Amino acid sequence: MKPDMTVNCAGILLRNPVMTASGTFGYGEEFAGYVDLERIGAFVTKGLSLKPRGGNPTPRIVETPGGMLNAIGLQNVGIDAFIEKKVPFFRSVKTPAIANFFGNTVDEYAEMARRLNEIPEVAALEVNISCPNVKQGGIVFGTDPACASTVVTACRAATNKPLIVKLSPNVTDVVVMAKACEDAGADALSLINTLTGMAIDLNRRRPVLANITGGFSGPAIKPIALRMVWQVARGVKLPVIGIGGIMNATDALEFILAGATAVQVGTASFINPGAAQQIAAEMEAWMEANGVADIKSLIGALET
Amino acid sequence: MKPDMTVNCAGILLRNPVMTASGTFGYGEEFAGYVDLERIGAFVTKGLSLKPRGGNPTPRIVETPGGMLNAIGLQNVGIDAFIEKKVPFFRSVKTPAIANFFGNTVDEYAEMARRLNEIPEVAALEVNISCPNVKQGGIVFGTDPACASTVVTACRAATNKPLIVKLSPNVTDVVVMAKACEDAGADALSLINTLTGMAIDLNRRRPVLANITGGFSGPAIKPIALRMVWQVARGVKLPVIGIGGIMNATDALEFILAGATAVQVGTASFINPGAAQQIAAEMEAWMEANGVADIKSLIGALET
Amino acid sequence: MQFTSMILSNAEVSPGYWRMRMTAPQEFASASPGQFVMVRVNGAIDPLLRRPFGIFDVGVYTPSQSGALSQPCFEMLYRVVGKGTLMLSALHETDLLDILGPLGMGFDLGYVDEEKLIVGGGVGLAPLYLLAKELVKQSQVRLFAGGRTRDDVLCITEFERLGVECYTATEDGSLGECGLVTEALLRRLDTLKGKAKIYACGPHGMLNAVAKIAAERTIPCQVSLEGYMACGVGACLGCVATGHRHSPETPDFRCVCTEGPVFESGELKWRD
Amino acid sequence: MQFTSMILSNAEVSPGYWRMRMTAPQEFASASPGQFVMVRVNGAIDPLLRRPFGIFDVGVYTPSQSGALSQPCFEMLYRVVGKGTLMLSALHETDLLDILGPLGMGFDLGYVDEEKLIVGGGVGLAPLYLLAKELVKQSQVRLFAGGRTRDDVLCITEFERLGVECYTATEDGSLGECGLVTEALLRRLDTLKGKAKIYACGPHGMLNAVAKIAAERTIPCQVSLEGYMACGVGACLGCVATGHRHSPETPDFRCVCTEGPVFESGELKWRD
Ligand SMILES: Cc1cc2nc3c(=O)[nH]c(=O)nc-3n(C[C@H](O)[C@H](O)[C@H](O)COP(=O)(O)OP(=O)(O)OC[C@H]3O[C@@H](n4cnc5c(N)ncnc54)[C@H](O)[C@@H]3O)c2cc1C
Ligand SMILES: Cc1cc2nc3c(=O)[nH]c(=O)nc-3n(C[C@H](O)[C@H](O)[C@H](O)COP(=O)(O)OP(=O)(O)OC[C@H]3O[C@@H](n4cnc5c(N)ncnc54)[C@H](O)[C@@H]3O)c2cc1C
Ligand SMILES: Cc1cc2nc3c(=O)[nH]c(=O)nc-3n(C[C@H](O)[C@H](O)[C@H](O)COP(=O)(O)O)c2cc1C
Ligand SMILES: Cc1cc2nc3c(=O)[nH]c(=O)nc-3n(C[C@H](O)[C@H](O)[C@H](O)COP(=O)(O)O)c2cc1C
Ligand code: FES
Ligand code: FES
Repeated sequence: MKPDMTVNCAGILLRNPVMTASGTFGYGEEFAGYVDLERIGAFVTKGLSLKPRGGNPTPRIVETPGGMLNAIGLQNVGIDAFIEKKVPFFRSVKTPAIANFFGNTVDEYAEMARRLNEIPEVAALEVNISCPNVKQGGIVFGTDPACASTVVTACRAATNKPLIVKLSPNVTDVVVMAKACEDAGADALSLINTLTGMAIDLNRRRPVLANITGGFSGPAIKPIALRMVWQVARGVKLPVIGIGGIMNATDALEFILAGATAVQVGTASFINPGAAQQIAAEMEAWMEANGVADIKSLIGALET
Repeated sequence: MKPDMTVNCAGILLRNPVMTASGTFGYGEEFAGYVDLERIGAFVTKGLSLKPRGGNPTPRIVETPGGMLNAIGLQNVGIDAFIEKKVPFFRSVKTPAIANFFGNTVDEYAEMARRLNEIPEVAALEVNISCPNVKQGGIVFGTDPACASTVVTACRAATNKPLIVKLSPNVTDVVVMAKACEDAGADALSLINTLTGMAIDLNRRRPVLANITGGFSGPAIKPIALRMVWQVARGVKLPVIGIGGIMNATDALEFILAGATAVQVGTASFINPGAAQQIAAEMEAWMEANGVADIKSLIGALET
Repeated sequence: MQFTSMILSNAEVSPGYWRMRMTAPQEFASASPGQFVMVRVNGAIDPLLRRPFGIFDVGVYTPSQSGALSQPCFEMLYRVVGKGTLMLSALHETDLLDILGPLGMGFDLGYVDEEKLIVGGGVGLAPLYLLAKELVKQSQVRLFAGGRTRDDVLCITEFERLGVECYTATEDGSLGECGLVTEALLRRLDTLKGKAKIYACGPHGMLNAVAKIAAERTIPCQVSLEGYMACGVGACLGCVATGHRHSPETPDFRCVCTEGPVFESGELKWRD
Repeated sequence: MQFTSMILSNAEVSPGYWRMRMTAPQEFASASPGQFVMVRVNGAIDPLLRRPFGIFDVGVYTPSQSGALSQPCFEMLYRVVGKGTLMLSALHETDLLDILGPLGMGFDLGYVDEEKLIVGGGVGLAPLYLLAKELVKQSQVRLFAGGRTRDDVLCITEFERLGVECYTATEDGSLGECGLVTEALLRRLDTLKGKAKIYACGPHGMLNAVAKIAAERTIPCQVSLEGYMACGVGACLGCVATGHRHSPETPDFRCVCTEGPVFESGELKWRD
């Protein structure tokens, strides 16, 4: 008998717990030919904003030992073009599309939540709070519990779709942030977003990235991600979506043992465009081989 | 002409800026035969405490993608055995020995600083503030500016040797911590200590480390370390010692461009026991090849 | 398309430059000049990302065992510059590689009556051989190949064998003219009677010069760009180049991996 | 000692078990049985840490070119269990490896009049061959080799060639006795007249059983342990084993890489 791979993540029904991570899977269409979307749990769009954003100058990416830095600068088509050009594709797949979004102010966040709430093809919202709060001198919303709470409260009021809050790992205590978001009305938490890193070109004596610092992702960050997911899953009641360096089914299952209800695959899709689908298939195979009938029995099943 | 490799780091005169990092080089003697101590700038001892410490149960280490986790548990011989059995060796080498230490309470920290201050063979003190404050419910000294300030103030009062404070990277804003330590009387700052990470053994459904979480080091963490060193070097006036994933001369020089006056080589010595010496030699060769006469001209020379 | 490719040969053709021949699936036979592949150097995470390379040539491989079916094969011409290319150069016949491709938009072959002027610098020649192979079927083709030294001017014999007239220049004068190959290009353009189209691939300085020459004389010109790539399929937005309308206020970024790597030179922003 | 070693041969000797022969510097000739090496699998960071392996044998390599000098060589017997050993198994003759060793404290050869009883489980036989080679020079030696299946009982012929009497047992009965090889050990001990010394290397369960047998009969016993190692030179304190006096309150940790990997079984803490 095939194992039961379905999970219910904050009201989003997933055929299996493997999603793609925001910013690493375009708007879903880019990987046609590599991933059969109907074999993964859900896909998450590139982070969306009210106005289209051009993003940062180049170089925008650099490889580091076991990982990469990116400073794309949240380039995206903006909500209007999203609705017009990207959403129609969502109708053709029977897989939940999750819209990732951000704003420069609390009002922009709320307005985005309102706009996305009106799109029937969007199954859930994932709010990226790792953006600088322009009104408060650039402090990143996601590194201050009060700021995060304000953003999440505003988004909560603006949508009745499942609201996932994506947490930043660049904090002293991720559980404090998680609780603030839980109290503010989040339905689920996803983590981790990228860590802040830097690379230097010795010969040019300059940072490699035009933006100087960038977001650090890939297998290198997995130990930090796993630790934070484990902490948050124990610290809050909300379902947790584990993200960070997941390259294969073993990695994904480790996150689930640590307490994640679902996982997102990011950088791995760059190296292996079929990664998400393969991971889902290999998880199922592992469960069959190990006599695990239901993936839900593994959530948080770590023995400590 | 040979390049000038000497630096003065908070009053410690170094023949070159390459030190070994605490916990990765024993008490200096372990690498005899692999490293000629008179070809590196300084060496830092394993973290010392008042009483000997046995450390954690095993497994204590695990490899992760591009890095490793350790949960040694600060096993060390204690200050008395240190003085009796380890310090005599220091007399045989003309290289500054830096004593790394920690305590469970502010008093223990101060007492350690006092004891170490009396040892003529110890050139400088490096205080590891990444330890839980047993009196304050386990909050890590190094993640709270007020706690860190208290510890550093107490150590400062107890020693007139150069006092290096080793910063934890597990914080939202490392510059806030750096400033707190600067204000409390540190002579130099070293960073980064290990990040907190976790690894899971899927088949046993248990954490790999007996201690559950461990300290994450190695090339994987370099982008985070480099970013933090750059931030701190711009944010404080104290000399900074760069640590984190340094595997070769290029890495070391990148940290110096980012603002470090010296560097420490940690995990690399496990993979290549001669790493520190080789890095110093290759830095010199790079400088010769690139016509850089004085290493000091590279400190903070990053163009942004 | 993602496929496993078997290495058929891998040899150093000039100091630091290697040519690798490898198998490909049937669909690869229709790869067009200017497209590229993303190569996974090995199954480990060091190096982590795939490496992009142009398609130097596409051919047919017939295994020596009797009865074995023929299948497409292709070649890459690559320069060892860092860890990924160094590891590639250590691979042997029969080793396997994980390949993504053909990717991107290749060259526009233009009109039959245009003289085709191909400009390549160093390993920039890589995607131009397959282009020349197509172009000689219909038009006159001249190649302007430059490099720092003789060692950086590659595969000229192969181009000559196609019937391409070749001009070479090196910065140190060790082969052909001493100086930049754009000089020879300019001379050819000065004597040119009919219509022409330029294709270029090479270091940014050379592309910049060629784009300027083309713009001044309003000659159609296509350039093939490089860019730091993570995905190769338009998802990461890491590889973008700046379009001609670009300014910090009105960003105009073009995706090198899906809209390029070949662009009309007039579409891009160049330094003056 | 750190040195670059050239692989002389690398072959699968039983499904999943490989034997690698490689060159070593002069000083390596004095490696003693039970010592180990730390192998850097490749120059990349995946895998990051060195991998520890016992020294299976030490010999002399004479290159076939005339005039070439002889030099020491050594062998490892290893089992492919993860990524590092998988990569090792893919290496070829003439490939180079960065080695640290010989490391640690080897076996104590004991007294001439003791009968030597060697107990090995699976790849635990690796450090025991060189030991047997030394022991047969002075004492009677018996080997008790166990494994899950026939495939896990290795190199018995080599031991027999030394004149060692071999007893084998497999859990599935596919070779020798069906069951655990400690049964044969017990039978031998029951009939034994004179003095004996036991040496053991293998899975923890086997060592535990052997240590218990030795303790009950007060027979001197040395065991060779494994432990997760980062440095191999006593600096990281990652590899420790718990000594017999160990308790959470009074920790008694022994450094496997410098105080071991061979320990008197009575010095260690065992499960009951
Ligand atoms: C579309 C395209 C086609 C190319 N075709 C060829 C070709 O046919 N032959 C050839 O020799 N080279 C070609 N290059 C350049 C080639 O991709 C790089 O030289 C190679 O990736 C270097 O990898 P490395 O690991 O040896 O170097 P490293 O410097 O170690 O690489 C580090 C990182 O930088 C990236 N990188 C380094 N140099 C370049 C570069 N010039 N362009 C893009 N990314 C780079 C790498 O991909 C990697 O992510 C092409 C690049 C692009 C974008
Ligand atoms: C002193 C000593 C001598 C050894 N001698 C031999 C030998 O002669 N032949 C042989 O086949 N094996 C031997 N081993 C075990 C061998 O080191 C491991 O099987 C090997 O490191 C596995 O590496 P991997 O990358 O294939 O596995 P992975 O599981 O991918 O390794 C991951 C990490 O775990 C460590 N590790 C995994 N298994 C072990 C283990 N059993 N013991 C210690 N560390 C481990 C690795 O070193 C690495 O750091 C010895 C171990 C020690 C400590
Ligand atoms: C190129 C790139 C772009 C990204 N863009 C976004 C984004 O727009 N919004 C967001 O919330 N996260 C973004 N991320 C973060 C990822 O969704 C994910 O949290 C992170 O990469 C860690 O997962 P990984 O290690 O599997 O890549 C981006 C990551 C990368 C590598
Ligand atoms: C096994 C091990 C033990 C360590 N012990 C200490 C210690 O006792 N005190 C301390 O301040 N840092 C300790 N560290 C941290 C290192 O000194 C260094 O800050 C960290 O490893 C990052 O550098 P790296 O990436 O070069 O290893 C230890 C690190 C390792 C890997
Ligand atoms: S390489 Fe990812 S978008 Fe071009
Ligand atoms: S492996 Fe480092 S102390 Fe033993």
